[in-house]
Amino acid sequence: MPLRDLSKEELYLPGSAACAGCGDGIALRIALKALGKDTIFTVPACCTSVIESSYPNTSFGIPVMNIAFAASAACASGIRAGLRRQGKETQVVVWAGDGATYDIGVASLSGAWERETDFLYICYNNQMYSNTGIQRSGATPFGAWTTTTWKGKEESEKDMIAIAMAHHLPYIATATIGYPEDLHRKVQKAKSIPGPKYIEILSPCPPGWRYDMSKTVEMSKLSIATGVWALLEVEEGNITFNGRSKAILEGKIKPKPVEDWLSGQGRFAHLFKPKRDEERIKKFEEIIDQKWQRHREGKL
Amino acid sequence: MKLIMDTANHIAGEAAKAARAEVVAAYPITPQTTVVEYIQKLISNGEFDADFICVESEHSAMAATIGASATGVRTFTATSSHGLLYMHEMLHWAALARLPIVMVNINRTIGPGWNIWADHQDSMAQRDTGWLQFHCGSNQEVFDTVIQSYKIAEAEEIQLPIMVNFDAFILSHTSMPVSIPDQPVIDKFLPKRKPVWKLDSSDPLTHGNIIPPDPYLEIRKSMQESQDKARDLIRTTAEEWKKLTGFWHGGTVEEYRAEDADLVVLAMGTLGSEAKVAVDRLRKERIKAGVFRIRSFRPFPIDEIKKLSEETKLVVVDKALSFGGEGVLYSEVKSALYGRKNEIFGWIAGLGGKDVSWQDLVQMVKAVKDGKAKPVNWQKGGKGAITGFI
Amino acid sequence: MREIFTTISRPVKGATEKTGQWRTFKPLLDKKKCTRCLRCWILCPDGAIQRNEDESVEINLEYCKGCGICANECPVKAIRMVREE
Amino acid sequence: MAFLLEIRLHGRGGQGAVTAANLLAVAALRSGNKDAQASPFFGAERRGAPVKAFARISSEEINLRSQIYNPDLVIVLDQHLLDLVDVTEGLKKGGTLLINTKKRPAEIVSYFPNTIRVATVDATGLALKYEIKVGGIPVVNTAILGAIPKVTSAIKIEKIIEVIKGRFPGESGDKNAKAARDAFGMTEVSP
Repeated sequence: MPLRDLSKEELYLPGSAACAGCGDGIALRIALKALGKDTIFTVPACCTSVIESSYPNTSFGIPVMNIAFAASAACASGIRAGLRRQGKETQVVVWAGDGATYDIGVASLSGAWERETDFLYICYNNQMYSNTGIQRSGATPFGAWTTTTWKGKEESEKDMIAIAMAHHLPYIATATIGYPEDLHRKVQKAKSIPGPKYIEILSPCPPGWRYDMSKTVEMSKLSIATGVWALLEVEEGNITFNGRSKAILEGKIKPKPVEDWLSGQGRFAHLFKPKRDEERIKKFEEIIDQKWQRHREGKL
Repeated sequence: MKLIMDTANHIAGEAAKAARAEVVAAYPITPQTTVVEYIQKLISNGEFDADFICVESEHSAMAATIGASATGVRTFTATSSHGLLYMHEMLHWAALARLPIVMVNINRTIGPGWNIWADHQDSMAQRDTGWLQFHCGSNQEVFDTVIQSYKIAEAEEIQLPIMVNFDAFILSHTSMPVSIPDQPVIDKFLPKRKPVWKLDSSDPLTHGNIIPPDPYLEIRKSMQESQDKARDLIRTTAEEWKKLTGFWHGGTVEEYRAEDADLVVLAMGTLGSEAKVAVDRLRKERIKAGVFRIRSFRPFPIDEIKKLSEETKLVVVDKALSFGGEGVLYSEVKSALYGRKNEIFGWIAGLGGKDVSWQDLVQMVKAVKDGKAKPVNWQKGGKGAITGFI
Repeated sequence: MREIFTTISRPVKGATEKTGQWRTFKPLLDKKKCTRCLRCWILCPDGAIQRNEDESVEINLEYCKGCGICANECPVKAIRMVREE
Repeated sequence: MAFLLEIRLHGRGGQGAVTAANLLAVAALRSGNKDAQASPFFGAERRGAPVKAFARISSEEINLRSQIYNPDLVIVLDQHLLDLVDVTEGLKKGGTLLINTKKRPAEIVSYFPNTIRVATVDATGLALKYEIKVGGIPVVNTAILGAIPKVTSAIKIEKIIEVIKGRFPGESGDKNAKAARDAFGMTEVSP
């Protein structure tokens, strides 16, 4: 859908408490244009719970239920049941960070998926606990500095899409804010499908990733161009890649060097300064290469 | 009105049905399981029109209940022991969100070691969550209290969740006769919930975002005011229920032969019921004893307790302990009577399901009467009833 | 409902404040260069770029936090960041 | 004079001791008693292992919530339990022991202190006769219920039959009721 056809209605209002250059803000605006007014958000503890602004004001033009860190998917099951009792078909959406999704809330998310709650779970993934001051999460990539991985994380992130796939959801997708049309389309598609849906939006974070705040969208696009992040959809268990990721998969374009992505972020600076850490840069590249090798075999 | 003979757990399910709860979310734990099974059966048979959410934990049970309640419908859940502890975070959330959820908690102790029997350690640990907490002494009271709880919780000036407690096995798995009023009588007593706030896409509001200290304190104060107002409402609601059904359980406190008593036993749940038997025996021996069975632990019936004469000696029997402090009920009673002359004695008894019989309670009262009791005493002895105390 | 009862908040523009005051640099739009592609509009994290009927855009400096994403992403470089006076 | 009857039932997991306790409590209410309680032993039950259940019947409201230590009546659903469990533990002087056995009271009474009364009925025989089985095992709880009105006037045999038919509708109820009625006729009580 061309940008001019996207809704003019702003359901995430200007003047919020988000950091300047916040990737989540972009994700929210695009997703809410696809979702529309008849939507209820459930938000666990995460950046978004701060972005809403303080009582008695909110920056959201739709109902938002804030809930404890581990509880958002279960709360969504309850909201869905309550709405169903009243014959309402309002979209129930969880909007959660990667900490709530990958870590503390994964049990309740798995439960809601298993009982086939009709809702859309959106994880805006900034690859760390940004809200609490940049700590390591299950989504933090190998090598990244955080305030709980001072020398760089020693492990890779877990594969949340594979976890979602293990629940046989009718619709799973990844997106990133640098491709707004793609993100909008995927949210719209999810909206049209009954049952549990999962969308994960890579959402760069200037203070956490340590880059200039004007480069949030650039970072997002670079994540795709380098193959660090892939745009994909999973329907009926079939994985399809789209956009630039599809071109990379099919060998139509060569991905940019992963090092371009790493070197643009202060959180990976220790891999380059004071001395180039060849071993870990190489390991990071291998992780990405292996991922694309699997993708070419039709796997995650 | 129909008379049925059934366990308190099944009766709790009947009460949820009679109250026309619309969404039930629960996770099984012994000894609560038969509540969940029974409700599922009623729903499967088409006897109970509700949506049941089978959650993967108690934390999620309360989260789902909160979500459903926030849309404006009536909700029910049930748990016990470790399940209640696992819910703890969400209990606070439900109360601060002012959601009139009614939950049955089957009082069971805490591990390790694993022990499935009754004491009050689980619910006492939720004392400060903002929930109203009632304790029942019979299966009829479980039914009546669940119905009344919805009325109280949903009152405009209250809007707080209520935990209806009863003892594991002693009630949960024990059959007793229970009269269930006809549905139109219950519907008249308990009309459809009118939510004070709700999630509705025609009225966008954000619930629970960041709140600065000043209004936060005001909101906490309003919760305390609602708890205070509930004291009267608990009594008037019980009176209204009595007019409709003939059943009376005493509002915040059930007093039994306490008016002229020199010694009053204060206890909660089934222990308060057993104490009536002890008092009858003591009266036969010309010992003027009475019972204050505390029905409402939150709000605590401070004024009712203050009505006791300063000469009355109090025998407080706790099935829970605040380690490093003292019996929880004992502390509460002492606090209520601050500045007064009453002598107050406490017993820690019945932990982990250790039986406390009327014979035990008779011994406690006699120990106080004979000046042999210490301020704080522990139940002693071997197997079950009739154990030594001093 | 009582005035302070539970944490219910209502939607308003500028819920936090007039966040335009956060800026060090402000975007300047050269309307003559603008192709009305709307990328700046959709990529502004704060919804501070208004879209007019004719698909021209205007920057709402009351709320623009000055992140500079619009300037960075404009394909025809119609926006540049200048230091606030 | 207030009347209180405290009953303990011994069986094996799966034999229906808990159901029997419930049914006898309901029959007691319908026989004109003001209050009744029935409860399982407060613990985890395992199929085949010895289990206990309890019941109280009274002409007054029952406020007792403690366990039963000194029953007036002990009912044993399986005579083999006599080797495993001290079934007369706490049984009051003058109390009654009702046992499912082919033996006659005189054969049983010698095992126990002469301060108790013994009643016997071949409930297993009746369960086999009427083919009351679950999973191939004869279920004796309804038959033995029929013996109870023989040992206490607090419960009427008509009410036992009524309650059994209410609990097990149709043909199954008829068979169980017949077993109970036969048991009522067959029960022998020691002097």
